[in-house]
Amino acid sequence: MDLRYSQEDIEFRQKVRAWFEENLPKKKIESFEERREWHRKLYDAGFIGMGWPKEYGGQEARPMEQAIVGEEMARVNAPAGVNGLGISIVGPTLIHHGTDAQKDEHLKKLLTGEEIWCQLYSEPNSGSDLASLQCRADIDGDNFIINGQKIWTSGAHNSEWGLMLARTDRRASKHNGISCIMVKMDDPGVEVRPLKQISGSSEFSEVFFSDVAVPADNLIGELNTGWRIAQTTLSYERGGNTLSRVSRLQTTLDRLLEVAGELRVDGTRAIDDPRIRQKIGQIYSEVEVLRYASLRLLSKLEKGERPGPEASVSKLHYSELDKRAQEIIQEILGPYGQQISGAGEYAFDESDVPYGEADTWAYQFVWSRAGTIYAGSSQIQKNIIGERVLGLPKEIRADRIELEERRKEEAAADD
Amino acid sequence: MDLRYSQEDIEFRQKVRAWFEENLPKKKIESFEERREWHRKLYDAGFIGMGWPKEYGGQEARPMEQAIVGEEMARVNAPAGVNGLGISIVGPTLIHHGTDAQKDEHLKKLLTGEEIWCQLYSEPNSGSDLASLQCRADIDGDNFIINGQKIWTSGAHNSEWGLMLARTDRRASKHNGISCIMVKMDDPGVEVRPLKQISGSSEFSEVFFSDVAVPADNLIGELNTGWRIAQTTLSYERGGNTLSRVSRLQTTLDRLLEVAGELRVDGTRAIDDPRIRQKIGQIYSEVEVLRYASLRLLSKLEKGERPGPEASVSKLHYSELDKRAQEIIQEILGPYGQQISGAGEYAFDESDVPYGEADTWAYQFVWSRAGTIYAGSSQIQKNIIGERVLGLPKEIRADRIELEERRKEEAAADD
Amino acid sequence: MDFDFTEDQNMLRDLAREFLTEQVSVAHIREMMEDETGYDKDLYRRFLGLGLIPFPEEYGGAGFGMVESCIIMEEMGRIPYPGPFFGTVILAGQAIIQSGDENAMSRYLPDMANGDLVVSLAFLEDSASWTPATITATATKDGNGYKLNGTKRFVPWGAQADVLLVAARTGEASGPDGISLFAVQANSDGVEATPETMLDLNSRTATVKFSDASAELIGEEGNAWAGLDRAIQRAAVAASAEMLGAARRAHEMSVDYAKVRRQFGQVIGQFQAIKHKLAEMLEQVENAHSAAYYAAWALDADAPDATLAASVAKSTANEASRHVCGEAIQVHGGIGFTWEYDLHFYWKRAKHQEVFYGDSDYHRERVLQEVLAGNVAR
Amino acid sequence: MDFDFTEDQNMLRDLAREFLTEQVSVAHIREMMEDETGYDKDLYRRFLGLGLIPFPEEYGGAGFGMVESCIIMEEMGRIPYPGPFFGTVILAGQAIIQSGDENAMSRYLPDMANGDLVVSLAFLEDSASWTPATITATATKDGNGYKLNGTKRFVPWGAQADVLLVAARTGEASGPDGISLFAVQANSDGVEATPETMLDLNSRTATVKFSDASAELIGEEGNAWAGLDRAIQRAAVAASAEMLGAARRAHEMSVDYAKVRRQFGQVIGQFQAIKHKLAEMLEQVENAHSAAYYAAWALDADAPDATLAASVAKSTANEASRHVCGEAIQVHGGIGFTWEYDLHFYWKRAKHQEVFYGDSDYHRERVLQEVLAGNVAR
Repeated sequence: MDLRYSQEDIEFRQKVRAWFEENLPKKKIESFEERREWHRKLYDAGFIGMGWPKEYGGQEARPMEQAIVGEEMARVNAPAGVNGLGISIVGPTLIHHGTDAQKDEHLKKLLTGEEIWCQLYSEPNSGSDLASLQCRADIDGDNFIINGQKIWTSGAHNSEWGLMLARTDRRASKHNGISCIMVKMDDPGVEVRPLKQISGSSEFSEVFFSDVAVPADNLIGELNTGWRIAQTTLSYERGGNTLSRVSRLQTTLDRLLEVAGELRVDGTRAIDDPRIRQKIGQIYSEVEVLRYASLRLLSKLEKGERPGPEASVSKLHYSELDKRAQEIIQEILGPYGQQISGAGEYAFDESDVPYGEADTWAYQFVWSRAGTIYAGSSQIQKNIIGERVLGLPKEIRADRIELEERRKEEAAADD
Repeated sequence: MDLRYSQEDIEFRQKVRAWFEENLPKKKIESFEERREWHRKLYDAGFIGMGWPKEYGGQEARPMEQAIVGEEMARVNAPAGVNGLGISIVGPTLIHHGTDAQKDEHLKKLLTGEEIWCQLYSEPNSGSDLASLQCRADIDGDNFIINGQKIWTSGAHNSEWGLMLARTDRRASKHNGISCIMVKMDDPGVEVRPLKQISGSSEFSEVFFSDVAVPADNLIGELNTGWRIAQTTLSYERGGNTLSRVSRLQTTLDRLLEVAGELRVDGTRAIDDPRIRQKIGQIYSEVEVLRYASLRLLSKLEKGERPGPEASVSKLHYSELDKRAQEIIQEILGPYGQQISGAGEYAFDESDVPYGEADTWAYQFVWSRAGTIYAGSSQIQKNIIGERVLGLPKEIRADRIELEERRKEEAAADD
Repeated sequence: MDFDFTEDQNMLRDLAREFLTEQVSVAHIREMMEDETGYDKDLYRRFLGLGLIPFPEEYGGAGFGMVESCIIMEEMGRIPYPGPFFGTVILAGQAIIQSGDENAMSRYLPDMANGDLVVSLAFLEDSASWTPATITATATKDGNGYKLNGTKRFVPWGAQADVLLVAARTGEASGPDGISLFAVQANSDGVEATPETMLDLNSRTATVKFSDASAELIGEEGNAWAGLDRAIQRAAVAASAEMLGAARRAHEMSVDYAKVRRQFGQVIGQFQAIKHKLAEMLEQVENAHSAAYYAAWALDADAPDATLAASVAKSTANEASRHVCGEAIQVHGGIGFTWEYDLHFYWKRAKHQEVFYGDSDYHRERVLQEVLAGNVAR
Repeated sequence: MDFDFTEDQNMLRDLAREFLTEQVSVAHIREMMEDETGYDKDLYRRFLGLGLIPFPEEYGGAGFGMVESCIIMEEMGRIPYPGPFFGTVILAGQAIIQSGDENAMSRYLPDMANGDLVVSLAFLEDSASWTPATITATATKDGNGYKLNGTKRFVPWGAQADVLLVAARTGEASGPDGISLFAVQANSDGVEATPETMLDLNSRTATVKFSDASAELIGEEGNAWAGLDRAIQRAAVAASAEMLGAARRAHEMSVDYAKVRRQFGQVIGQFQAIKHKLAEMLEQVENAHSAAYYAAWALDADAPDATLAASVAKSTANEASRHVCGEAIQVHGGIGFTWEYDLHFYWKRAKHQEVFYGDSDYHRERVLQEVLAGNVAR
């Protein structure tokens, strides 16, 4: 047990920190094209696709190096690059399951941000139960004809391509009739409608497909193996988010401490009120524990261990923690926490990170509600922990009973 | 909406209060026989079986009168009578389902405490799932022969009789082969083993039955209808506990306030610490809400409304509240809260209720863990609320699937 | 002992619910989010036209008490209604009524009751707290009237109000003594209102700056605190009822959704994770109901534990609505996080009211003070 | 960056676990509950005989640091061990080591390491708090030694100890200055120990009254606070590990039970209500692990955030073990509430350690102090 950073890591961090000091944009990024330029700069510095194999343009960087870059970016509130899903999910899928032609065509562009990708998985009636998806891709000569709707598509309006899961065999059981297909987002019949969130912003879209013709060559892997491909997607980003999450929460807490030092309640500074001290002490402790847990995870990753279902513990931990922390921050700030404009000296967006991305207390608060829903709700994570980590038997569920009955019927028919 | 007590209720309360001032035992009750004497005194005063029909020795008292007696008893920490289960459950069962002979034989004795009863329902493998009970009563001539084990039997060692649910048809579905039988606790083959709780005390027992012969006349109602009898048991005690629960918690809080006013932490009284003030303010608020909710329930009962599944909301509320409250009390008292002996001036048992029943903070704390388990665990209450109050469909459960399959098989066999 | 509503109270609820559900459509609520004024004056007048005004009858009201106020506010929370009813009729109305100043009552209340006058109470300052020490705005005698100076924050509908009631000091520098209540015409010189955008876009507030603004005294000079405190207490209880309405509606939507939304071949309400959540939410909603209406009754009956009950009600409603509305989003999953789905209305309204008229910390402290002072029901 | 244990540390854990599971039977634990002394001296000596002593090597120890201490205490929490290991070796051991007094170390530590001497730290007084102001016992110079007066509460194994280390004032009336540490022979005149019965019958404590008892100074007069504070901090972290062990064991028992206990035709672990509880409990156990061992490492490495980490560890372990052990009872249902079933051992041990060496309020306050002082890792 030795929780010091290695000399190599310390030097790497210094290098990264120096780069950001020099290169951090001096003004706010406004357009998507400006952000693409910034991405290209990050790519040239070696901070994009860090975990990718070298032969496809990556760095084969260690998890700790990825974590350090993430942490340093969060520390200075650096703008994010583009094509996050493309690099974390689409690229690795192509590397593992794509043809040589698919790889040659897309991988480099994907990494440099020339080609932006989105992920077309979720549907209105397939939330936690993704495998029940209904969007169809019917084979018609050399094409798939796609019909249906996708939802919660992040960055759809900026994307050139989408990685889709679609049903290609409607008679097969729900997991066995799904294929993984690349779709061009400007094809006729594709319509993107931004979806407004309760924050008032539109990070996601609905995407509608009406008789969209896609070349059969756009199939990734074998027909009807899409579910397996999606489930086994191997990310090369190991640990990249672990410390940046902590770092973002720490930035929030730093600002909270400043505000609590300025805000005077009936002549006393908020920070001198024992009740408020307890609340801040509690959040601070929880964030420290998240940091320790992240270091523990990184330490495993550095040894090449792959956290499988244990990742659910981590997801549950940080998403629920964020929700608790933001509730407590709101308690401390009172009406100032809910102000979207005009909060003056107590605002979050007047923090000492002037060139990064603006934010408000209210926006952070609203978004803390999303973390326990997206990317596997807390309920789903608890199921995974219960079944795959603790070894509890699966719950009895309608779809499992149906499956069982169908199997019995098939067996009976075979007799 | 008028939350004042009626003039009638106020006068009744004065009468009750005066009676207890005069009659409260001057020294601690030590033996069971002393408690039986005290019970008889309560009975003579009209405070026992208050809700029972007059023809069986009751008062047909209003719910509010029952609640007031309960509250006044809790207020002065008066010792309880005997035969609680006999009066609340066994008596009403006999009144509704018993033969004239059974009623004549038992009802009066049961009320006066001459005949103590216990309830032989739960088994080691039938907790929340009571209907899965396995204790057998086989018909043999004019007798039932009883074999099996019961658990969580309250007061078994002091009981003359027990009301048992036993399986009389092992081929019937689990709800349809159960009968309700009266068992004499000193019959040969009945063995009572006290069960020690984590409080160190023994409020419950295990009871073992080996070839216990019970006259067939001891059957209550029809053969194999025991489950229905147990489910529809009608209590005449309406609201008797509602205010006494609140009153007990208020007594605890009164003492907590006293202790917090005496205990000096680093020169400051605990009651002056804003953090402790928040904690006490929170518990106090929660207990007040329980009081309001109890008055609301009583108001319904007074109009003759029968709270059905809504009683589950009430059970969930007070049992979970008690758990929360006791945890917070422990936080405030620190090590003093865990002292079983020698807590000196901060002890609970030195409260200003000298003739009532002694208690410790630790004992209260331990017992607060039982409320969410016994008499329908919080999980069961939430199921009941979800299904019977909110109308959500029943969950898919192994026993329901089995039942379904058996029905199908039977239907197939009938063809 | 009767915890049920009277027939008149039930009729009042039906009337309010019928009007609000029929007249305040979801489209209207969304429109008002973007609207500069933030509410529809005609609609507001028409609601007032129903006559459901908790003012004394001699001033154009229906003689309603707090129980009736809570019924109306609960119904408004179920919509939730965008407009200055709470700010004008409950908050400012109570500030005037509790001042005991009959001149002020006859001058303002009738016009507030018919909708001619939107009035608000400018109380909070920078410290955003509800204790006397908060008040640092000052008023100095000037001829027959006063000149008022100071900055008030988070004034409900402060940019839309015609008249602002302002708590300011005419005497000592802190503490309850020396606080007076004034009426200031919003369009007079030296009054500058800057709207604040809040999380709940339908709950409008403003920062109002007073620079030598002409002010008219309400009640006695230096003796306004007790009345203000009573008014804020009543606002807290009415806000509790509004939060109760929001929470109950969010819970109902969640139960309905759990009965139809299918995942893994069954409706999600069959999963214990969802079913048990919905059961816990019901318990909290029912507790908020018991607490809000007990407090309303206690205030109306001038019960010894009225102040205690008011604080119990607000802290209970704060915690219950926060939990219930938050869990409602979780039960809904992704759809609950969309702007198009109405659930966030309730969550945001409840969150808004949570921090006004005393947050939970404030009210827990006050509960303890009342208990230690012996102001309890027993 | 390596958060795993070294091979040596794993061997140490195996050794401790093997001894404790084989030698400390459930029957023994139950027997000790009724025993007057409360522990088996021979068993205690044999455990010490394994050589797993976190003292410097020159004083009979294995040179272990806090990480090793935590491994041992976690294993003890899994039993949970009834005896004075924590009180003597961790608490009193650290009090002596952190005093920096080498005479005292060579005089006491070797005998503590071989079990000849049971020593405890008498720190708490009536106010039962862990700040300097707590200390009001006084010591006055008397020839070569001191005379000690005062009453100490909740002294771990205070009625069984041979030597009591006592924090007392030789100077100022409050604050950290003027506090000195003394050694008092328990059998000397003027020392009177009265056992206290606690919720955890296997965690013995006593009230110890000193009336002109002869005392020997350890370290410098008036300068003991810093060392005492370091010792209590280390005790807090070791207690966190013990609570972690208790919580993890309670969780394991609950998972095992949920796999076999059948209700309604299925094992209860198939119900989401139980499954999700067990998942949440795991998260909390893992967090307590991360926090306890991070803090142990930080103390060993003298990291700038060591004090912060110690307080994070204790408050995290407090909340985690309270929740996990409590929920374990709920998962078990009725059987979990019986004396015969072992689950309550863990619940009570965790509850016992929760209030000592700082409760969660104390440590949250301390976290904030450290953060404001800039003593953080970044």
